[in-house]
Amino acid sequence: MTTVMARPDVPANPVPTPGQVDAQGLTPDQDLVQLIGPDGRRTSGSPFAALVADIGPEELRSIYRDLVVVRRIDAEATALQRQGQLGLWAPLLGQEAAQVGSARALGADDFVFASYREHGVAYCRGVDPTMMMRFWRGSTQSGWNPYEFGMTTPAIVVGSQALHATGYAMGIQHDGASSAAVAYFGDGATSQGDLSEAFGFAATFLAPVVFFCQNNQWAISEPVHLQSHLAIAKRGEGFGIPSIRVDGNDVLAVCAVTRHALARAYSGQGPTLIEAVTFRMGPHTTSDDPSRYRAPAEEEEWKAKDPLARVRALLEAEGLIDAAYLEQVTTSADETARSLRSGCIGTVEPLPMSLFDQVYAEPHPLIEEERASYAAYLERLEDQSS
Amino acid sequence: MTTVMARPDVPANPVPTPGQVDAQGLTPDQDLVQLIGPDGRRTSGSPFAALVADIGPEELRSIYRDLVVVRRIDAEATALQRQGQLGLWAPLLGQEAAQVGSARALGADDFVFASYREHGVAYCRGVDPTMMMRFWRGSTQSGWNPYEFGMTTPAIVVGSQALHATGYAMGIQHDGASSAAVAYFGDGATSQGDLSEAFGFAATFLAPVVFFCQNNQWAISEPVHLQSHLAIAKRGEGFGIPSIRVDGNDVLAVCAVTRHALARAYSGQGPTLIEAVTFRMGPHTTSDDPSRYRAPAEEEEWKAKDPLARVRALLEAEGLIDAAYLEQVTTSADETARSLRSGCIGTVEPLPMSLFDQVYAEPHPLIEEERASYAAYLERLEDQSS
Amino acid sequence: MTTMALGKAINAGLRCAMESDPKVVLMGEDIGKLGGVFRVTEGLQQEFGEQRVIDTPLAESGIIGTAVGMAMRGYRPVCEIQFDGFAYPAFDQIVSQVAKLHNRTKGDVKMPMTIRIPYGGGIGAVEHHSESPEAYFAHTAGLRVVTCSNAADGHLMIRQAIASEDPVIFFEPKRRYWEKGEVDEQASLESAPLHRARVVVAGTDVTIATYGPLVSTALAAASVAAEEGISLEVIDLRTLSPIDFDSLEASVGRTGRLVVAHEASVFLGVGAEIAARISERCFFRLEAPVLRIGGFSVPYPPAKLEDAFLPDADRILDAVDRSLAI
Amino acid sequence: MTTMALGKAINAGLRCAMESDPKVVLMGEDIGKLGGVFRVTEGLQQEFGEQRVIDTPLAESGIIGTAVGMAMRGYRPVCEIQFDGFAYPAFDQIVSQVAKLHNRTKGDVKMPMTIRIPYGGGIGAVEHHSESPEAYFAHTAGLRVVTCSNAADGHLMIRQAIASEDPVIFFEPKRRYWEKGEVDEQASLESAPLHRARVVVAGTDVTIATYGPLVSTALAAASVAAEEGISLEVIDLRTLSPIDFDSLEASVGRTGRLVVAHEASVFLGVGAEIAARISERCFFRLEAPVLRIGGFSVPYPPAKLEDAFLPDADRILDAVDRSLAI
Ligand SMILES: Cc1ncc(C[n+]2csc(CCOP(=O)(O)OP(=O)(O)O)c2C)c(N)n1
Ligand SMILES: Cc1ncc(C[n+]2csc(CCOP(=O)(O)OP(=O)(O)O)c2C)c(N)n1
Ligand SMILES: [Mg+2]
Ligand SMILES: [Mg+2]
Repeated sequence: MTTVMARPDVPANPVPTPGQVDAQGLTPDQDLVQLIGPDGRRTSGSPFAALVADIGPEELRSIYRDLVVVRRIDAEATALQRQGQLGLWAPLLGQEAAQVGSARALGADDFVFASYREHGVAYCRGVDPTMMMRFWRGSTQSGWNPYEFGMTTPAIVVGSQALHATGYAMGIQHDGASSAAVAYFGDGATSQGDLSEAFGFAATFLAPVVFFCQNNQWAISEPVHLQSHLAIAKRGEGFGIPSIRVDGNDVLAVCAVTRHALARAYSGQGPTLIEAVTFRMGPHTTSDDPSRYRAPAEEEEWKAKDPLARVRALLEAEGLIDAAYLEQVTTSADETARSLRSGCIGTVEPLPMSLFDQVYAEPHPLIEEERASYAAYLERLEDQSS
Repeated sequence: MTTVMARPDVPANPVPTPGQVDAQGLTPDQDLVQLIGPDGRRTSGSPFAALVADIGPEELRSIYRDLVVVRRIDAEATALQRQGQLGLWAPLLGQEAAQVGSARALGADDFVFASYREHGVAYCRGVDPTMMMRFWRGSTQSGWNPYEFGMTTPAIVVGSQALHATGYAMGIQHDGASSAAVAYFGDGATSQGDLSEAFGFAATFLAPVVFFCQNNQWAISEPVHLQSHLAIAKRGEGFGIPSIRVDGNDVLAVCAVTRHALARAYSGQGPTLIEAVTFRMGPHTTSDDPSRYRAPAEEEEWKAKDPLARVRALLEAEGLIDAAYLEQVTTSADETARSLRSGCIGTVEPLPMSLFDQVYAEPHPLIEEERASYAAYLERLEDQSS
Repeated sequence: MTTMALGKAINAGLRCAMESDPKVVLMGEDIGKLGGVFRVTEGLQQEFGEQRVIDTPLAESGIIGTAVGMAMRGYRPVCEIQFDGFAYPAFDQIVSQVAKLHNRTKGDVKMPMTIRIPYGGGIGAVEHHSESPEAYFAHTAGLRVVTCSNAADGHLMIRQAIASEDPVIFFEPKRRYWEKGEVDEQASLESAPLHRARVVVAGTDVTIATYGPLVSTALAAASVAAEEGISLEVIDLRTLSPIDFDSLEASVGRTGRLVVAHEASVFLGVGAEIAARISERCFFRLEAPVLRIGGFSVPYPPAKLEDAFLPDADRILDAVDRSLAI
Repeated sequence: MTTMALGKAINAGLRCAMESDPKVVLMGEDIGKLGGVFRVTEGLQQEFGEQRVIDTPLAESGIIGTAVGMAMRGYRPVCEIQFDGFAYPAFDQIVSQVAKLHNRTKGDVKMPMTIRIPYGGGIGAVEHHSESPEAYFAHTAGLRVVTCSNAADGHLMIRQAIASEDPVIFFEPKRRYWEKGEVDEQASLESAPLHRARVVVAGTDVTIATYGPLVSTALAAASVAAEEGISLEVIDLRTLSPIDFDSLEASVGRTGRLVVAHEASVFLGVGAEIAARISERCFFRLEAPVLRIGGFSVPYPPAKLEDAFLPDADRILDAVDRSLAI
């Protein structure tokens, strides 16, 4: 029987390590697709610029309005949570451009598989903000009919929805349709096995799915480098999925790369991974306290990259802003906030007996038995107290 | 509320797809590390050649002997299965070089986390082939003490062992030791979420682990392209894990790249992924019938690349072979086969009451209760039949 | 009526379901060219193409997770988990997604998915190939769990499972795949309800409730008992979630005695729920406590020990004796 | 004796275990700087360093799978699963590896791992944050499953779990994290066995067996019942695998009546095993059938419905009345 050999001296690294290679390449401003400069000027050098060349003054103004409205929804929901009207809220503050930019690229027959933070995407899909509140209030596990808006309700198990998106995309493919599924997820989610399995299935079947990662730098208290030393975008490449890294705070760049990814999907070229580099400016949820784990300096740094300020600078640079427009925007935001607040407070809460509804689509004797015995119990209880 | 925008025309692909790039780069003979040419000549051009420069005539002859012995163990076990002595066997036929080449690079304090096909690795770790038979005979779920040989017993759940290897490597790191864990797995395993999670943990913690994938082209009936359109080696790069593709039928090349990977691990540089390109020349297991899913031509093609023939050609080319040596080799193989056969047939089978042994390390009342009631039952049964 | 082995009957049932509904797609490992390691999907890819019989990458969570998406798109996926022990990597998708999506969305999203799992021991397999995980799934609200024990049920129940608007975990007793029986391929989906137990042999002394692989075993025990003048009533439960307690109660009403047998560990196995509920429902009618036999609270043993581990006719008869002794 | 909230007590117990054994390492998501979302590991990374309190990537299978490797290397990992519903992605590693490795290797490989899982409802959380998955694990041979209900047990039992040579699933009733109690930080590991139930209140009419979050609820019910002249004996099971049937049997021997309560679905919940076994063991002593109350066979509901879903003192008392009415 052979025993192991002695260890020889090993000469210097004959193969490059991707970590070394990439560490150089990935300083943020180098490979990020960016279409609005920090000065608010649209850049034209990028090959992606052509993809949003059709976005003119009116659409830019409507985009800015959406960004403001979405931020307002977020602020109002945070306030409602503080007032006890919601059980929890996961703020999107800072991620408005990543969400609005990508969502506006989608077609009506595309289907969004969201995580729990995509209020901006939901808004663009036409979901009434009041519907969004229901889930966070604790009145329902959903909030709207996914088929009505082409978007799922919140997925709480991190990463689970990426497989659903991939399977839905396989269905699109089997139907011979020309639409796409879009999976939204965070930087933390990329560590989950389900994400990698989704990448694998999507690559193998060339499924028309767009993997849209909002790298907001944090997974609760864990900085992104705990999930990956490399840019998240690199992750897709090992699966054969073309990947794009985009400035997630640049609404036009996000829209452009999403259009690109969708076009690939529509035309049978398969999946694309987009990493939108952005920042969660608020807490993970209203239960979280970021001061326990991150420095104010980091928050300050990202404040300077505010996604709304960027578009506002663009609008100003292009002379598209005036008092009337700004008032319109403010009115829109105010109205949305007012309506979601009253909608939320006026929620009709589910009745106890609804516990047994829609557990199954078809009759189930155990449910019926439990429903009956619970009803009988409630009656006994009532009898006793009366 | 905004509705979705119309779909713009999309210009030609502005970003390259990794699939396209790699499809060019990865014709087998181009990027494979290879140190023994098909003519049996050692090549010296590769930067990896230096890593096995110390392997001289004696060691080459002993390597060849191992390859032959290992193949013989495999053949004998297959025969034992046909004769009903084993319940099942997973032949390694064709993968001898990948296993012996890598295993001989390991140090005594390295720890192997194997799948179920690494009989060649086990042999090199000093496991008596009779011990290997016990598992496949159905006499035990293990076969040997992992700590005695620095190698786990078969892991059946595909991919599960990669995380164990990574965790063990994290332990090595915490101990400040200079050794490595080595995870062996197949091409099919790379699709499992656990594999990707292992890549993620290993990369994040720079754990001293070597991921050794034997890409034998098949996962039962599924060809490797169902798991990945790209070379498996690419998979690691997206996680920041340097990856090497090696001719898995070239025992020296395999040894060299494994030494390289180990050296990286020992010196704190973290994980490496090795893809050893090889071929499962036999069935998946003795229960399998490859003629149902693959063409004889493919098997013929790989027969020409037989890993044993390659070393034999080398030995011949270097004049290291003579009748006495060949007889020695044959004797070694014969003796091993004889001993494993008699060891296997002579296995002392476990007694029914051993069902309750070592379920827990500490006393457990339910086990004791079941043990007692089963013993009482067996007694009643005996009483009845007597 | 055709005589068929159970495995072939499920194959024929799958073919039937695929012919009658183009939305039915099969997904799994090695189910295409190979026809599955047990050949249950044999010939189906050839017949229906690679779009409808999909060999997937080797990842169970991926299989179930993408099937969820396919179902959302209007398909009716039938997933094969190659062996019982490999259902666990998909456990999260099954219990948190498959089981909950319909309820989560108040019925907006249907989950008409079937998950086929060859289960149980007795084939001399290596580790993780002989598990009986049915209790995990039966305890999970939102799933339906059934298991066939014979060819006729294999054919009928797989079609019913696929036709169900709810997710069904379909357990196939792998060691019975080769047992033959009469199959009525024309049997309508309504010919016997999916969630009804069946009295296989009527009897008067003790009721034996079992399912899947142990039904044959119980029948053997009943024959032996009959020779000794003991009349056993054998009930094939067929459905584990819901469990058909009415049929059980009716039988225990007749016999006053119940023995439950399964391969899964007795501790918190399906027999626990049956014993609990029948002890409650038949509190004044039971003449002896409900007895349970089954797997021990140990991991499934290596092949050489499985005869000792698996409940056989002797162990059933021993329990019958103990029941009658009270 | 110190007064401490349950969460703090577990924190102190962890500290104790880490001080006394350098091989104890904590692993999990957000357990370092943040101290865990419930702050149960607060301050420990600062005290013991990043090598011993490891913030892992966001992957539960990865956490448990790497902990298996750490354990094989001689460490004693204590893994935190952030919420009950996130144990499922790690289910395969837990049931097929953690539970089986010791048996697979005939004791060569020990698996002294603790998996901490905050569980149960009552905190108004979103989906997947209020699950009671204990039956899945208790049904799995090779695991030990325990749950504390008060600060003293939190401190003692977490130390015992970590000291155990076997893997222990340690369920922490999250809604009781803030409930205070007296803790003897010097209590020796032998002061009370890990796998022993405790009679919290002695009584004569009906035994209430429960665990974790519902122990407080049962105590409240006992007080109300006492006012009505009904004497309840409340048993805190503490251990779910094994279950301390001897203590239960002794109690039922005294009262003749048993009600089991838990938050998990009644169907195949831990109560099923208790009802089955006590019905068998106390067949001639039970004056009424064992009654079970608990979660319904529905997914855990949204927060606004959890008061309706969760068993409360009224539901316990209703079961007591039903039991006494027989
Ligand atoms: C499987 C699973 N594990 C843990 C959690 C708890 N959890 C909720 S969100 C979160 C962090 C997610 O981070 P990321 O993916 O970056 O998304 P972000 O919250 O930043 O948008 C964690 C750990 C969960 N929901 N699901
Ligand atoms: C989780 C899991 N799923 C399925 C199986 C069944 N199975 C055993 S081996 C195998 C193929 C593995 O292929 P690969 O990883 O390439 O290894 P190879 O057998 O070729 O060495 C499959 C599907 C398993 N053992 N574990
Ligand atoms: Mg994040
Ligand atoms: Mg393979």
